[in-house]
Parts: sequence; structure tokens; C-alpha cells
Amino acid sequence: KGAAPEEPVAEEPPAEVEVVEEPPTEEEVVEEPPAETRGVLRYNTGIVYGGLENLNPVDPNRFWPPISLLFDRLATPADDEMRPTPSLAKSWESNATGEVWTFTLRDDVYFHDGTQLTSADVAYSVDHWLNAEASVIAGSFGVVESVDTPDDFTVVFNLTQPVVDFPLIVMDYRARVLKKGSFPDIMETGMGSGPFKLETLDVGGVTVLVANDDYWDGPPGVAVIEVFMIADNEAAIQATRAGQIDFSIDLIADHIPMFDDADDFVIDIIPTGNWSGFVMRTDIPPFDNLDLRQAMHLVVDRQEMLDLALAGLGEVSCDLGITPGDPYLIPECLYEQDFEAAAAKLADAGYADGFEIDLYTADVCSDWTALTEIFQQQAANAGIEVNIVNVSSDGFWAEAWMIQPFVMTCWNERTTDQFLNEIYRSGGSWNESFWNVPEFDALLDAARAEMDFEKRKEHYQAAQTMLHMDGGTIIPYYSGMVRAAKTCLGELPQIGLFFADWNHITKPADCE
Amino acid sequence: MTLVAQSVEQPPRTKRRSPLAETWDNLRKSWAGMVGLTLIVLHILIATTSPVWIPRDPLEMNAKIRTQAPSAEHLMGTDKLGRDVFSRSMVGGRVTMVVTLIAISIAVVWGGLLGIVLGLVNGRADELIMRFVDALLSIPWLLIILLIVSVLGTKMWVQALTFGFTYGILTVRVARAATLDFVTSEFVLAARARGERKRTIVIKELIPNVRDVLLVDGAMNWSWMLLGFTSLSFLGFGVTPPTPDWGFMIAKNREILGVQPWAVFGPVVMLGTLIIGINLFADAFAKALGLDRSQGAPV
Amino acid sequence: MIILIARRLILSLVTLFIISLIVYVGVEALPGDSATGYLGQWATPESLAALREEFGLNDPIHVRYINWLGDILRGDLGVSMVKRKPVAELIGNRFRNTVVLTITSALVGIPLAIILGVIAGLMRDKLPDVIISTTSIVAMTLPGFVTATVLIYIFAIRLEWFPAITLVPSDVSVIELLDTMLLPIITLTMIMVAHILRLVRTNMIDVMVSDYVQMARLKGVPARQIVFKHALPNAMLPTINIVALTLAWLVGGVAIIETVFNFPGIGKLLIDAITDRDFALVQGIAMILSGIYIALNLTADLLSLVLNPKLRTARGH
Amino acid sequence: MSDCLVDVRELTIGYYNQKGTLVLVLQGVNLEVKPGETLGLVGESGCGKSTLGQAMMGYLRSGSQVLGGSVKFADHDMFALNNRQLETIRGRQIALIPQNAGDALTPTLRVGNQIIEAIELNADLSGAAAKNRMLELLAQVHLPHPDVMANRYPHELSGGQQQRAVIAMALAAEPYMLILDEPTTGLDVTTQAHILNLLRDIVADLGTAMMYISHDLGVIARVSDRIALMYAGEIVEDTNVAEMFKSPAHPYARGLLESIPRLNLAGIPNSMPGQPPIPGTLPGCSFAPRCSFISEICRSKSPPFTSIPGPPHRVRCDNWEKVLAIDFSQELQQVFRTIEHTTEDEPAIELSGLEITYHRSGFMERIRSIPEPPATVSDITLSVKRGETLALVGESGSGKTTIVRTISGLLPAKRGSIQFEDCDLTVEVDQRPMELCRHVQLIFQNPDASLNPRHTVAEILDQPLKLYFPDMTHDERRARQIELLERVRLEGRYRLRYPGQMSGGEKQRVAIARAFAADPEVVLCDEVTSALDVSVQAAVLDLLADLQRERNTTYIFIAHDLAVVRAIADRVAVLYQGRLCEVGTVDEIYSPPYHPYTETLLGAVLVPDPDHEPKLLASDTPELAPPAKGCAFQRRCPYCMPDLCVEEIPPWQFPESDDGHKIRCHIPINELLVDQKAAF
Ligand SMILES: Nc1ncnc2c1ncn2[C@@H]1O[C@H](COP(=O)(O)OP(=O)(O)OP(=O)(O)O)[C@@H](O)[C@H]1O
Ligand SMILES: Nc1ncnc2c1ncn2[C@@H]1O[C@H](COP(=O)(O)OP(=O)(O)OP(=O)(O)O)[C@@H](O)[C@H]1O
Ligand SMILES: [Mg+2]
Ligand SMILES: [Mg+2]
Repeated sequence: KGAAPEEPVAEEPPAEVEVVEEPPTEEEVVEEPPAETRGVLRYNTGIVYGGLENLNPVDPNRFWPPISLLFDRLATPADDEMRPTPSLAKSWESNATGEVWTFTLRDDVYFHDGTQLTSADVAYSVDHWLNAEASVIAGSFGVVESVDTPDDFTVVFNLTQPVVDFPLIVMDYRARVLKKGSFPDIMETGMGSGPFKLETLDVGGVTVLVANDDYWDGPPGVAVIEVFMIADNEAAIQATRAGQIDFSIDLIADHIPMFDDADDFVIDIIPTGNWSGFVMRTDIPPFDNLDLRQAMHLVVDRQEMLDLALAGLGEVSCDLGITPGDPYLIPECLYEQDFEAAAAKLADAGYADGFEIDLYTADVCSDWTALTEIFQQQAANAGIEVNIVNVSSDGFWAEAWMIQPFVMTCWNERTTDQFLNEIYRSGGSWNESFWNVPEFDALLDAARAEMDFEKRKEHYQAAQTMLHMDGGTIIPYYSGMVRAAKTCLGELPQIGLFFADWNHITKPADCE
Repeated sequence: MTLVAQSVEQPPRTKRRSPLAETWDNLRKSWAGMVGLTLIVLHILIATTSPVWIPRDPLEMNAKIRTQAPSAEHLMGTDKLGRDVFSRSMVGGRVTMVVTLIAISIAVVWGGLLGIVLGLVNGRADELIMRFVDALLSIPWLLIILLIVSVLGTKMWVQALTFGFTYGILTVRVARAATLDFVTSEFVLAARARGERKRTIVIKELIPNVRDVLLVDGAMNWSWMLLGFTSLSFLGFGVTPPTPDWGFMIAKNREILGVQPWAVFGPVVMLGTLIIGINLFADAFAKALGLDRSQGAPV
Repeated sequence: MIILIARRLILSLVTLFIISLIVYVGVEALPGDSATGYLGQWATPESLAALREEFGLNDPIHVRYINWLGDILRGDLGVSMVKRKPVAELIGNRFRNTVVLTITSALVGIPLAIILGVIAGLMRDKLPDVIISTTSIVAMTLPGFVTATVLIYIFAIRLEWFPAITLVPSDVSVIELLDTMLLPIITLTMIMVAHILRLVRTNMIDVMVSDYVQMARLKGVPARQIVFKHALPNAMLPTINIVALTLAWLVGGVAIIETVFNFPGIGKLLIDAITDRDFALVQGIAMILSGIYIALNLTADLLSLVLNPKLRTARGH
Repeated sequence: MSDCLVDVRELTIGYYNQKGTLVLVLQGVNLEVKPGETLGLVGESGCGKSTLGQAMMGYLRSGSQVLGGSVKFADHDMFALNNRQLETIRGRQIALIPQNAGDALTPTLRVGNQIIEAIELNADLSGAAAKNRMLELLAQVHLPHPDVMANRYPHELSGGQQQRAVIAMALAAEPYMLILDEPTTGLDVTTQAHILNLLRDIVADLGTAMMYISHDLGVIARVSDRIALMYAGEIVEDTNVAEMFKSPAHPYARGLLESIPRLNLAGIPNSMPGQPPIPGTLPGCSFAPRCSFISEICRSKSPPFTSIPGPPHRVRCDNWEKVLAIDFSQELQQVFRTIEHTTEDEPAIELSGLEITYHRSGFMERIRSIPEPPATVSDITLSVKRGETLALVGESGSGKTTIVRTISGLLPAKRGSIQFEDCDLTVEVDQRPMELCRHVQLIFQNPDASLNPRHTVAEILDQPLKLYFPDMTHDERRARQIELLERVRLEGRYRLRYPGQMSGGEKQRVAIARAFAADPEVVLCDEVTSALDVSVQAAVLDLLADLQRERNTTYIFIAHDLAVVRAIADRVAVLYQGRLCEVGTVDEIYSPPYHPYTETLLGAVLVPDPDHEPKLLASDTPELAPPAKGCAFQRRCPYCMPDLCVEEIPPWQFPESDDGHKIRCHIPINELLVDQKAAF
């Protein structure tokens, strides 16, 4: 079973030079398995961005599944811990203050077109992350002032302020390295350095990728990957159960019995930091009113939500989407369900006679239907009338999210810094609750620059408490992931697939 | 033989009854029609009274009893949120029935009137409007409904109006065809020759005769509409929670079909019996009225 | 007869023209426009203006309509602003797939419906009729997606006979496609058979009591010959148009079945297009689907013209 | 083997109605047909004639069952045979020709093929032989161009041609017996006369036995050797033709014969009251409630089928001796009631140069400038005096209905004018003032169709009252309704009935009452009696005559039956293809000189008198449209002069004086007179 990281992710003092050894060289010695013994890996994804998907890793509408196979990043998380480990960069170090970070690149990395990866490509990529239209990581990389490339395999980041956990930022799953000059073609060609090469891109249909046998980390364990777009979640489960796809992570607890008599499938329940939640816009009425927001927090029974929506497969969260076990995470909830207190807050907010609000939702994340209905029921006890407005799943992100005052949301797990900066820093492009509090931003800056772990933790936790108490997001739980996979698959990591090493997954050709 | 003797005619062979009463007599003799009528009446009774007698609160969630199989306590088991499927199935038709019934009334009235008037006018204007009707008919019904609903939202009146409008288009054709049968009939000619106004002809001569066709057509359209409305729920534009609704229940509980089939079967059985009831009734009703029910397009 | 056909053709064209008007104006009249749909929450006034300019959204509606219609007449369905691709390319093979799906279902369904309908009609109120009629009414009452789910559960998961859903790229060959779409075909066939069968049954009953069937009996014509030579052709004539309507309806409402089976067809694309506010795509698909409807109707008209001597030999109109 | 071909014994047939009660259709019918004999079966509508005819073929309408008795055909018990055996007899030995040939021919098969099918099934021929036989048969029934006709579909033939085709089909195997179920009802008089001649010839040639079913005694008189009269599911009289017409022994037979209008007797025939009961519902004689010879025993005991001494004559009446005691031919003279009414000199309606067309030139025709087809009705100049009855006669399609519809404003006139007193009637009904609409009322042929089935009689009568007399109160209208019903001799209780609950005659009376509710000056009667049984027809004619006398109403009366016209009309206008041929008083029209077309019509009339033989002149080929130029009747006229008649419209000729009788013909009056006097 996957475990939460035991070690604090960035416990080491940043002043220490962090040198990471090269990956073991045996990998390169391993015989390349004959192509015909490797099978075709099939899995599914659901429509998220209404057909606007592209292969630009930092685009709001990026088509994630192939991107993770086509491109590499400088650092990746270790298999079961969220610690940055070398990938394209074989090592990194910072100066004493943490303002200048130097990354050394591998010299055996080639793009799919055969050209070698050099520091110029990284510099180009950083520029892309920062300046591409609507780049979703422009915010977190905002601390990068300039990039130097002293030689072909060295990249120096000059930051505007000390950032102790900079490798965590670099590890961002979207911070993929592109070949110099490859944008905007990249949106369709997907030409990167990753373990798979793009064969056909068909967002609404089947996207086919073939193994990049020249991959620097060794040839992938499967010959071909087919990513199927299956909009209807139910259809996806049926397809899995019927063995048409090799694994699916879109199951819910209720599907488990369906696989009771399927010996060729294994069900894994993987704890994750993924979460669904309710977002109130803090900048516009009615939720610019703090009392009202707090009243909303007070009506929620998190454990009940978890039990009802996920049959208890998950972990209660206190409005924070930080991976459980993260050293900075505040441990306990400050809110208990309390209808009287909620009613009092409502009255303070000027809604003594009750309050009515539209909650926008869609068939995007599988637990939303349940969550909205449960919330509706719980809120009704405090005199809050919730009208559920169902919009189409494809239009949700464009038409409801970040537009309507009260919407559903769901995110994948993030580190503390990512979570707080990406979703709550003022002006952030994904600041869905329009959280704009200067003190909060100051706390984040202070935390980033703080060398001392305990103090840093204090800053981070203060910011978290602020969100928990006053913020616009209600996050009831972290969902456990229910995965059904064919038993013949090998090396399927027991973690969320965002961080999986796809080239290690194996599937023999005779597994159908 | 005298002339006066002529009034000594035989007493009437049948008991004197209005055509409506006769229709009812005929209907009563068809078991299928009676089964259909019973089903419909039963459904209406359930819809109106169920909130009073259902065993559980259909909204009450309970994490401890999620997706349970049927038991004495929960006749059709429970759904994902631990709610009683039986209770929900019983009350789940209320909105659907109200919306579709309003919609079908709208459809019959507007489609019927337009059709009758077109049939009577039967000239250039008729040609032109019929082209529009044909055109509207050629556009996929789902498109029309989705377009309107996705813009105006899923409020009940929007749905009722949308369905009323869309299905009314079908009725226009039916009403017009039925009217054309009567417009050349001699009793309409007689009324025209008398100098009756168009309005009187429509109200007094045509509507009473086209009425039967429209009623049967309306009944059939009602059953199509019920299916259409469930499809809307399937696509996420139907009834919104917390109101229990068949379509929504079917669509959402599909994912636990393999685990707790009753969560789907419950509402399906309810919806199915209603639609079967309507179909049986409409068939028998048409037969009782002496209509030939070559059904139109199954929209 | 030629005049008759010409008349029908012209009428169909007029109807198509009106459809184009309704579709264009109807879709354009929706609040919100493609530009905001495309740019979503990242829209800035400048980018909006630029986009509007690029796609000529600033022209008055009649100018846009005429341009659009002109393009359509030239076979150009326009460009999807949302997806930045020509509509024709987006539709691509999906149109073919939907047509293959419905045609195969029709090829299976129509003969089946006729056979069952004739049996039911001839054996009116006897056991086979009761069985056939009851089954058909039940098949009619289930929403398509329920039928589909139940079929998947039985045939794909329990019996493992067919694949549960369609997992092929939209451009596979028809043969490969057919292989994966047995369940959608069965579902559609079931719905279609139920409708047509009931119709055939009614007509058969009517025809069997007609004077000419009675005459044939009195002439000493054997029973089988009466059914196939005298009754069936006449029972089929009024059915042709309804069959066309049923088919057209299936094409229009096939979206739901396509969604359940993840079938790469035009119906699914339509629903996506509506929710994406992809006006050009909606208009394009609507025109295609309406065109199919008109074509089917026309075919039915012409077919009855060919099969029905009364129409065929009518002079003038 | 008995000497009978068909032997029906005590046949009782019934069906269970929707309420589950047994309804008899035939009760204890006894009937034989000998080889080569022609039997006529007559009776009012619904008395079970068709049922009996079909039963002879071993066929029952679905739902009916044999409750007793038997049918033997050539010693086969028809109801004991299985389907296979029946198939070998039907068509081969006994064939049926149904009433409506148009419905009896399968619409999707070519006529020739349907006949070939019958030949192959029954006459053991196939392939080319069958085809030749088919052509032979078509020629035998006098169908023009058999090879062309064989390739046509049923709807491409006219009614008479369809009927001939069906006869050909029935003759395929030269069966021993033909059953003809009203084969000429609904056809024009001329066509009917031709077909009857044909049938007579065929049975004479082939020696086929024939049972001819009809409600028309004129037709029966023409074809039969023997007549069986049916009443309420029973045979009430069975004798040879001469006996039947000269001395009918059943009161019903007398009543029936008396109610038939005669060409040679002016005036309105007698009418029989009441209507037949459902078979088996009366304990005694079925005819008792309507009978004027009634005695005590009639009500309690059903009379036996007794033979009368003399020629074979059987009757189901206990009082036959009393009946026979009264001389029938004298009684017949007396019962005809001549109507005397006053005709004023001033004209009520004047048509001048009226031309009506249904043709609307379409867009294509206008650009291609295709010449318009000749108008449906053209050049009608007529005037009808106040209080007069003008009859319009002519074959089907001659434009009679078209003219009255134009007068009533339902159709636009293309040219010419219609004057009603000082008012212009050329405008359509929408533009007429209400008062004018009130003055001109229309009554239709079919009372079933002209009364809204959803309205009660009260509502039906209320409509004109509300419309024309808006000041009337509810009670006044009610009183008026009752009064109107009384005037058409219906009781007030009929107010609450729906049309479906009345007999045809009653319905027609309601329709007449509705027209008279308006207090009209002019009543247009479009075949008002054609859909009614003769007994009812007489009553309605009588009623119309009375109403006219009371109010001095003007009638335009349409009929195709020249005898009916004779009974009621003052003046007659004969129409052919929408063109007037002859106009004159009744006496002028019914005696020479005639227009050749009038002569044709008169010659084809079938009189209920076996000695009368129709005189067939012109062919019965119907025409679809009038010729573009020349005389309208040119194509069928036996006297047609190739150049003159084809090229020029004939002039009006006036045999007597300058007004009144006029004939439109190129042939000089004198010549016509000479030829025609000689012929009759
Ligand atoms: N199976 C049946 N079901 C219902 N009614 C029947 C059935 N068979 C006969 N009848 C009724 O019996 C009566 C006699 O019918 P039939 O057709 O023999 O009369 P008919 O003398 O030929 O009349 P017509 O002159 O109108 O043709 C009619 O009233 C008819 O409706
Ligand atoms: N609505 C119409 N449109 C076109 N032609 C018509 C129409 N009605 C009648 N006709 C034609 O006009 C001619 C005269 O018809 P009309 O009905 O006046 O004849 P009729 O003398 O009343 O015949 P019938 O004895 O059959 O009632 C016929 O050739 C008929 O086919
Ligand atoms: Mg009959
Ligand atoms: Mg007429």
C-alpha cells in the first residue's frame, strides 16, 4: 500500500548542498525486451475541458494523460515520498541564501526527433512556463528572475527571493521541459523527451503513443499506450469490468463488489491527497461576507460526507488539499458541525430568515453528485437552502467555475507550497475562491524565505488556519482512490498516477 | 296509409347516450384499456398521496445502510446515500408527471389549434407555415430541447414550455391531417354554406371532431415525453436534487446497477408501468373512439 | 410522375432552406457567443474583440447568415471557433459511423419488425401476438440508456460475448467498427423493432379484413398467397413513411445511445457541441441531421411512389 | 343428387355483439337455386342479403357463426368442408361478384394478373394459355382494348370497367353458379344497363346459375327468372318475376313496390312507415308493426312459409289471401299522390352564362402557357321560378353538385352571373350578407356526412337559428326546434339524439329541418334521396313536396334517377359534362323529341316491370373531361355527325315555342322526333 511520506519533504536545511547521485547505471545494461513481448496498455480518461485540450503542458486546457508520457521534468517525486528526485537534472544545489539554484542536466537525453537536450531547451521552457498565454504555473515560477546557461548541461536559476523549497516548485507536474522553439507546434505534435512518442492525437477518441525505446531511463515496459476518452464514467467502468481497458482509477467504493468474481482484476485502494470541495467566491456577494462563509463551514459534517459519498474510503480534511502527511499540514479541524452556531453566524450576516444559494455542479468528478446532495441536506438543517444547478460537464470549467459564486471543485494532491500558492495567492490564475488577502500572501513569502523549518512551518500553518477559518473553500475529505487493474500489469505504483513512472509499468503482450 | 303514421317509427335500438358515454362503454370492455387506465389512475394516486404514506423520508441519508439489498425495512433496498429506494420511487414521479402533463396540455392546445386553423385555411398561408413545421420537425428534437434548456435552465416551467413547444410541432401535423378529413365533409360545407364565421366553424364543427384524434395523439405523446424527460435527466438537464426523480435516479444509480439493481429497477418499473399504462390506454381509447391509430413519428 | 418527383424535390429543398434559417437564427439567438465560449474565463476585452473580428462576428446577422449559407452551399460547413478546426474535419468519420450504426440497425430491425408484425397481425389476440405485442411494448417503454446498461450488464459483463463499449478511433474501417458495435446495434434494433412492429401489425389487421382480401379468399386463393401477394404489399405502403420517420428519429436521438456506448458518432458530438457552445459545429451537425431526415422522408416518398400504383400512375399532381 | 344446385335449409346465422348478446342476421332461411336459373334476392339495406350470399360460398364475416341449418352446394355441405376443400370449390364452381369492385380488386396488382391468378387457380391453365384466356375473358365482358386494360392497376379503370374486370375474374373457371352482390349499385344508369345486359347474355351462353342480390326492384326485374324477397333476415316471398310484380302476396312486397317512383306515373309514390326490426326480436311476424293487414295472430306467432296455389309462389304471411284479394295494378294507380302547387311567374334564381372550373393554373403552366382545360361547367343559362322545382339530371360527373355549390357560394364562378331576386349570388359565401345566406339553403345527399356526429339534433337545429335569428331567446329557439321537428314528422324527443342513433331517413329529415330552420326562399337538394332505401325515399319526397307547398319554396333538385325526378319536379334540365342538353317541363322531357343524351338516359332506366326492356343507345364509356370544342356529347352520341358536331357548339332548338322546352342539338327537331317516335 502506498504510504504518506514519512520524512518531511524539505527537512534538510536548504543551505546544505543537495547532491543527488545519478540513477544506477544497471538500467542501461538491461537487455531491451524484444518488442513483441510487450503489450498494449489501455486506459481511460474523461473529458474535462470540452474538446479544447492540447498538449501544451502549462495550458489551462492541457490534455494531461499524454503529456505526462511525452515530456519529462527536471525533477520528479520519489516513488512513495513527495521528495524531489533527479530526472532530467541529475543534481542541483543552491547558494547559501537559497536565491540562486544550479541544476546539472543529464547528458544522455534526446528528444523524440533525435536532438540532444541542452540547457538552452530548459531556458526556453522556463520562459514558456512564465510567459505562455494563460500559463498555469506562471504564478509559482514568478520567483524566477532570470535563467543562466553557463554551459550545455548547467542551468542557473536566479530568484527574486530566497526559496528554500525551490526543487519542489521545479518538480511541479506541469513544469515539463520542451525543445527550444517547439511551441506552438508542440500543442499537436507532443514532441518531447518522454518515454513515449505520440502516434495519433484524438482527444475525443483514442490517443495512441508508442514506446520511445531510446529513452534515457531505459525502454518502457509496454510497447504502446492507448488512452481512450470515455466521457460517460459509467461506460468506463463497464469497459473496465468487461476487460476492454487494463485499469481504471475512476472507480468508487460501490464498484468494488462488481469485481468480486473477477479473478483477473486486482482492486487497490490508494490513499491520496486528491480532494473535492465547495468553492465560495470571496470577492463578490454573497460570500464576500465572512460570517456567511463561516456559517457554511459550520453546517458541514465532514465524516458523514466521507462515509456517504465515498463509503469511508478516504480521510477527513480540514479545508486543505495538502497531501496528508505533509510536515506542514495542520493536524486538526477547528470546525465541528454546529447548526446553532451556524444559525447565529447567518443572523450576523443578515440572513436571519434563511439563506438561499445556487450550487453549480456537473458530472466532472464522480463524488460531486453525492457531495452536493449531502451538503444540501446538511445545510438545510441550518436554514440554508441550496439549489443544485447541474451544468454540462464540458461547459463547467468555462461557464461556472470561477464565474458563479458557489461551485464545486476537485483537485489533485499538492504540496503545501503548491497548494497555498497556486490556489490561494492573490492574482493566481487558478485562485478559484478569489482569495485576496495581503497578510496571507506575506505569510507565504515569509515561509518560502524562512530557513528554519519550525518557523517555516509556523508561517505555513498560520496561512492554513486562515484559510480554514475564513477561506472560501470547504474541503471535507481526501478521497481514497479505487483502482481496478488487470493482475497481469506489473510495476503499477501504489500512488496516484500523476506521479507514476509510466515507463516502468509493464504489460506482457499475451495479457488480454 | 296516412302520412301521420310515419312518426310511428321503431324505438331506438340502442339506449340513448352521448358519444362520450358510448366511448366509455366501449373502453370498459377492453381489458387492455382498463389495465392501462388502472395503471394511470394508480400512478396519479401514488403521485398525489405518496408523501403521506411512504415508509421512509425519501431524503434521509444514512451512511450505515448504503447500497443495501431489499429487506423488510427497505422494500427495494437503499441507494448510495443510504436512502430508501422504495420511498424515492414512489414520490419520484411527481415532478415528471406535473411537468409532462402541463407540457402535453400546452402541446395539444397550441399544436391542435394551429393545426386546425391551418387545415381550415388550407391555402398559401397553410403551405408556408407547414414548410416551417416540416422544417422544425426535421431538426433533431433533442437539439431543440437541449438548446432551450441549456440556455433557460432547468426550471420546471422552462421544461414544460420546451416540451410543450417541441411536441406541439408533431401535434400540428396530426391536427391538420385530421382537420383536412373534416373540412371537406358535408357538415362543414353545410356550416360554410350557412355563412357561419370561421371561428364558429372551428369551435363548433371542427374541434368536437378533431378532439378525439388529439386526445389519442396527446396520450401517445405523453408517453414519448416521459421517455424524453428521462433522457434529459440522463444528460443532466432534468429535475435537480433533492427532489427524488425517476430519471435522475435511473441515471445516477446506473453505476451501482451491478450491486444494487433495485436502485435502478425501482424507478424503471415505475416509469415503465406508467408508460405501458398510457400505451395500453391510448390504444384502447383509439379503438373505442373508432380511430385508426397509425401512429406518427415516435418522438 | 416526373413532375411529382420534381415537386417533392423542390419542396424538400425549400424545407432545407427554411431549416437553415431556423437553425442559424435559433443558434445565433442564444445568449453568449462563441467568442466567450472559446476564451472562457481567460477572455480579455482585447482578445474577445480580436476573435470577433477574425470570425466576422461583428457583421449584422443577415450578412453572417448569407455568408454561412453560401459556404454551406459550397460544401463548407464553416470553422469551429471553439476548437479552431473546420467543422467538416471535426465531424470527419463520425458521420459515417452514425450512419453505419443506424443503417445496420435498420437492416436488421426493419425486416425483423415486418416479420414479427405480420405474425402478430395474422394471429391477432392469439398467443404469439400477445407475446410479441407485450414484448414490444415493454421494449418501447424502457429509456434507451436503461436498455443499453442492462444489455451491457448481461452480454458484456456476465456472458462476455460482446465488448461493453466501443473503444475504437473514429476513423477505423467499417469492418472493425461493426465488430465493436454489436450492443449499440442490438439496443437500437430493439427500440426500432418495437415501434415499426406495432405499426405493421395494425396495418396487417386492417388489410386482412379488407374487401380485396375477402375477394381473394372467395376466389379460392390459398392462405399463404393471400398474405404475401395480396395483403402484405398493401399493409406495407402506409408503413414506409413511418419507417423513414422512425429512422430519422433514431438518427436524431441516437446521441444518448452513443454516449452510453462511447460510440464515436455524430450524436455524441452534437451534445458536446451544444454544451461547448460551439455554434458552428451545432449548426453544421443540425444541418446534416436535418438533411438526413429530409433525405429519408424523400426516399420514403419516392419509394411509396414506386410501390404504390395509385401514386405512380397519377397524372399531374 | 337433388336437382338443386344450391340448397339452403333453415339457415340461421348470428353474431355476438360487443355487449355479448346474440344478434341474429338470418333466421331460418330456406332457398334453392336450380342449375341455370337466375334468382333475384331483394330486400332493404341490412336485411341480410350479403350474409346469405356469402354463406352460399361457405364464407362468414369474422365474428359471425352458423347457429342452425345448412348450406349445400352441389351436394357439398359448405360449412362442413375444410379450408383446402373450400379453396377448390370457391372460384372454380361457385364465384362471387361483390358490390364494390373498386374495393375488391387488390390495389397493388395489375388487373390482368389478378384475373390470371384466378385462372391458374381454378381453370388449370397456366403461362401463355392463362394469359390468352384472360384476354379472351376481358373481351367477353366488353372491355375495350383488353391488352391495355390488363396492364392497368384497378384505380386506373372506371367503376364500370372495374366491375367488368371482376366479372371476368369470376367467369375465369366458368363456374356453375355466380353470386352477384349488388354489382351495379353506385354505377350510372347507362353503365348499369350495359352490365346487366352483359350478364344476361353470359348466363344465357354458359348456362350458369346466378343469384343476383339487389335492393333495386328495377334491376331485379331486368335480370331474374325468380325473385326471393327478404325482410329482417327472413325470406318472406319467393316466386317468379311476373307473379311478384303483378300480384305480390306479402304486404311488405306491396308496400315496397308502391313506394317506387315510376317513369310512367306522375306524382309521389306511397311510403311505408317504420323500419325493420332486428331479426328474432319480435315474437310474431317481423313485419307486423308496419303492416296494414295486421290481425291478432300476426303479433304472437311467426307465420309459416306457405305455398300459394298456382305457379310456384311461397309467402310468409297468414293474411295472404286478404292481400291477394286487392288488385295490385289498380291499387298502384291510386296510391300515387300528385302534387299541386303554385308556381309564380317571377323568377327566383337566374343563372346566366355560368362557367365554373376547378382548375387553378399552376406556376409552371403559366410560364409554359399551357392552354387551360375546358371548364367543368360551362354556359349554363337557366331560370327557376318562385315556388318551382327544377331538377338537374345527368350522369355522375356531369357537374350537378358543382352548380349547386356555386349557387350556395361554396365555389367561385369563373364567368357569368347568378341572380337571386335583386341580389347578386356570384360572390362567395363569406361576402354575402347574412340575410342572403339565409334565403339559400343546401341539403346534401348523405345525411351521415352532413350532420356533425358530435352534435345532438337540438344543437344541429340551433345553429341556423342562432345565426340567422340572433334575437331569439333560448326558449323560443327550443320551441322552434320542436316545431321544425314536427314539420319533418319527428317527435320532440328526437332533440336529444345524436346522428349515430337515428336511421338514415330520420337523419335526412333532420337535415331537411335544419335547412328549413332558416326560413329559406330557395332550397338546393343535392341527391337528397339517393342514399335512402326506396320505402324511405318515398317518405322524404313526400315531405319535401309538403314543405314546398306550405312555404312556396323554390327547389333546385338534383337526382340521377329519372323516375324520382318525374315524381317531384316541375321542370328538368339535363346536363352532360357540365353543359346543358335539354331544358323543359317534366312532360316535355319525358316524351319525344329528346336530346340524344336524354334519350340515352331514358332508355337505360330500369323499371320495376319485367316486360320493360331498356333501350341501350350510346356506349357507357365515361368521359373524364368535356371535349374542347363542339357538342359535349359528340363522343357517345349515336347520331353524331362527324364534322358539324365535332367542330361547332350546337344551337338551342325550340320544338314548341320560343320559351320553355329547348334542346341543344345540330340535328333538326323533326328528324329527332321521327327517329324517336319510331323507337318507342
Ligand atoms: N359479424 C358481424 N358483426 C357485426 N355485424 C354483422 C355481422 N354480420 C352481419 N352483421 C350485421 O347484420 C346485418 C345484415 O348484414 P348484410 O350485409 O347481410 O345486409 P345487406 O342486406 O347486404 O345490406 P346492404 O344492402 O346494406 O348491403 C347488418 O346490419 C350487419 O351490420
Ligand atoms: N374539388 C374538385 N376538384 C377538381 N375537380 C372536381 C372537384 N369536384 C368535382 N370535380 C370534377 O368536376 C366534375 C363535376 O363534378 P360534380 O361533383 O359536380 O358532378 P355530379 O354531377 O354532382 O356527379 P355525381 O352524380 O357523381 O355527384 C367531375 O368531373 C369531377 O371530377
Ligand atoms: Mg350487402
Ligand atoms: Mg354530386
